[in-house]
Amino acid sequence: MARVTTGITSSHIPALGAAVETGKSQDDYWGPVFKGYQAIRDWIAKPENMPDVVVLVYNDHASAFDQNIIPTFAIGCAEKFKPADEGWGPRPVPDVVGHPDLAWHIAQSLILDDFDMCIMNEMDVDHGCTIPLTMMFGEPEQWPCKVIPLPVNVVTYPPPSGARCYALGDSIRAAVESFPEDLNVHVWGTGGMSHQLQGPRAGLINKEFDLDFIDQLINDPEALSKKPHIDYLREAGSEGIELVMWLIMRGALPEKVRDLYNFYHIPASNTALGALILQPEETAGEPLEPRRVLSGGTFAKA
Amino acid sequence: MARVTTGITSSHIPALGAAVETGKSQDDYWGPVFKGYQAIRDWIAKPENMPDVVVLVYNDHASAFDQNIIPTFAIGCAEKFKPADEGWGPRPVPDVVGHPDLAWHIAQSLILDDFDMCIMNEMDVDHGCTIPLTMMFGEPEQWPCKVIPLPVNVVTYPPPSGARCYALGDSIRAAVESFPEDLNVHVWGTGGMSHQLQGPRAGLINKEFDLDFIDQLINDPEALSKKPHIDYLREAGSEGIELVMWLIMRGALPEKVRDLYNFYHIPASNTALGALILQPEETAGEPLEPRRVLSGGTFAKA
Amino acid sequence: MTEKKKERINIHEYLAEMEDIPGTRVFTAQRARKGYHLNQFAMSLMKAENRERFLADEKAYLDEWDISEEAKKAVMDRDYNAMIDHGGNIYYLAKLFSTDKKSFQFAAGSMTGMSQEDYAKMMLEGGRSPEGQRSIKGKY
Amino acid sequence: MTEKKKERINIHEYLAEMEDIPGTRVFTAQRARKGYHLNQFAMSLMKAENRERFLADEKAYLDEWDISEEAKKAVMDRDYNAMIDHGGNIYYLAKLFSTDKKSFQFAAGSMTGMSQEDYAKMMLEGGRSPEGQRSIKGKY
Ligand SMILES: [Fe+3]
Ligand SMILES: [Fe+3]
Repeated sequence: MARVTTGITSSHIPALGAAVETGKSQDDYWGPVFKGYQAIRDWIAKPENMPDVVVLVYNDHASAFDQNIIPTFAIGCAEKFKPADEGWGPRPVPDVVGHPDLAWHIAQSLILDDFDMCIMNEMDVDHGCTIPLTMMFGEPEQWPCKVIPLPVNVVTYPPPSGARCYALGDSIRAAVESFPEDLNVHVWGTGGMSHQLQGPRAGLINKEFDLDFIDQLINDPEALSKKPHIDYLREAGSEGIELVMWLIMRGALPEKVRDLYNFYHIPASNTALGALILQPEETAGEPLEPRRVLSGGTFAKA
Repeated sequence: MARVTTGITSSHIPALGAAVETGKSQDDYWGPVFKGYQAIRDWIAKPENMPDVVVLVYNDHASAFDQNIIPTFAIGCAEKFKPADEGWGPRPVPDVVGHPDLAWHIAQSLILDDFDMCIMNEMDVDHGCTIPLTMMFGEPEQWPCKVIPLPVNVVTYPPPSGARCYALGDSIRAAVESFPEDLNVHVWGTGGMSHQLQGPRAGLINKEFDLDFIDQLINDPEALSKKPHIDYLREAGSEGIELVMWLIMRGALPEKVRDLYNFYHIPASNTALGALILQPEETAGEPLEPRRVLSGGTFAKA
Repeated sequence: MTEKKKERINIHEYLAEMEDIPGTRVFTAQRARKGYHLNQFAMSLMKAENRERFLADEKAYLDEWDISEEAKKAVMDRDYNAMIDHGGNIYYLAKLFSTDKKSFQFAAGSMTGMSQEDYAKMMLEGGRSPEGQRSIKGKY
Repeated sequence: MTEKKKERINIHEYLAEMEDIPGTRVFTAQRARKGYHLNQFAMSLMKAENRERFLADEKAYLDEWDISEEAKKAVMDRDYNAMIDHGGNIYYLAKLFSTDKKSFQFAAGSMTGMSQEDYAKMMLEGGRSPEGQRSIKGKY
């Protein structure tokens, strides 16, 4: 039977991809970010950690969906997904290869669980989906695992509530566990952390909020899931609302988890960045060494 | 404030439109059907009954949505919606004019109520949406009211559960009631009753099931909403599953309703047909005379 | 506020039951996937120019689609049962019989093994009874 | 099984709160509707041929869209605050600054009234503090 063995969070900002493609990933600015991710890359490259399939939760940034069609929760059931052209040509990365058997199984299961999914059989994927793959796997000819893209609307208001996202994660876990094939499945929650990309308030970063969020995500997700949208907006910036997607990942794990790795960095372009590896406590592996890394911003002074 | 004053159910089969357009609506075959609807047409034409807006619940029959995108619940927020070309050219009927203010208000409210809506700002509407308008309003130059199309997936399995549909109706009612403008809003549930359009079992009609369904819909919708999909399929034919959409209409009305009119006819082409007018008991008008009409099939012999 | 699901439908039992109805193919994921290209072909007939091209040379038009030769034959034969066996869904295939200017009653009737007259007569008399047509296993 | 909702968020309060954040336009229905054509214009720049046509003659390209003259001017001035005031959303408008080969940091910085250097420096030092930036009414 398939299992959700791991939850991962990752930033998905386009500047990370640009840093890789322009050979800047080791410069003064980007070096600490890629150093922070290197630990995850080494961890995930081990055969026992490499997922067979990733359920990749992200938001479409007005790429697959325009203003004519705005699904709250969509799920990609196609054989493959092409990188979208977001205005500078498609990202030079491999097609994302799906897992239609598992994806349809999850889609059907979620609808039976009263989630009103939008099933997608043709869809381009934007930086929200492909950047986390680049950060985990570098620049391979083909991505080393199958991916089920799960776009969430966090652009046009209202996005789904935190509680709805958390419950969706729980139903994803149950769906994975009722799939007969023996698969190592990851659920990745991407985007966030605090950032604002618009208006005079652009550039907002809230370190305290972010670190509390990470702590609560690990230790008390149920309470965290009740946080209203306005709190995200006030505290974490208008685009910080992407963090509700992390609750989908967290909902797919049991109440007790172990954080194998906990990386937080300020800034990556306009945003704070958080990258976690979480596993169910009962089946958790060894924490990485170091287990926690904080870098950039005011941490640099410490 | 806006109010859901009335729930209506109606068949939406294309043959009804064809009968109108080819002048056959008074022949031996179609006469009893149009006679049964005439009572509703007379009723709705009265200024006190004419809706300002209809939330028209129907299923898209592979017209606006193909296999590439299958939303469970969508809601049309556009200014207008064009009749789809379903293979014989678009139906010669007026464009369906929306009510974007109320539609967006409902869409936002439903998402806050944890329904995972797909918001549509461009969408063609097929016979599922336009046939009920023809049956209620005949062949006017313009439809006499605004329409918010609400397509539900009942084609690709699984469709939403009856309970999910019933709860959606309740949230539509609450959304309407929080809209400040003074509007007479109808919710129409369309499609059904028993029918099967495929395979050696095509032509199935289950009069007992249908009449029980109508009775339970009026008197005990909560229990009815728990009926599993398989019961619809076994008892009411593979396309009888459309009846879950009637529960959305019913959910938008309070527990106690009065049936002003109750029309059941066998057959309309391949299907049994049911057309009801329901109103909240507290604000219900007078029943029509006759209040109940059963015609066609084995009723004819009686 | 949404809470985690407390009771769940067993999806394997749910899907197994769908296969237990006589003379019926429920449009599950399995069928939707099998019939993807066939159904998308049918959808293409929503455009008048495609209908014209199709009617002018059915085989040539079908050859533009990733559809098995058997399924193409089913289309050209207007064998709706066979199309459904290849994953077709009646609402998609409706674009095909509409292109032929045929009705839902014609298409439905054509799948029953009855003549159109007998099918129409059965419908007028109240339709096919569900008796014995509800469950393959249960025979009721 | 889904039950009827027991507690509801008051949507009017919900939306009113969204307007209480300094220097921020939350992309509510009101803004989405106002900016529909502007955002769809931006989406059109996802095609290389449209980008070329746009860059070759911005005004002519914009004139193909149902956008107010003011909003067109905001586009031609690359005034992102003004575009957002006209209902633009930053993820849609990203297609415009990407067409210009500019980054999210450039676009975000351009809206703050700071120089790009000062903005970059602020970000490096830990970003803009939320202090006093959370609520217009509450001033906290
Ligand atoms: Fe993002
Ligand atoms: Fe229908």
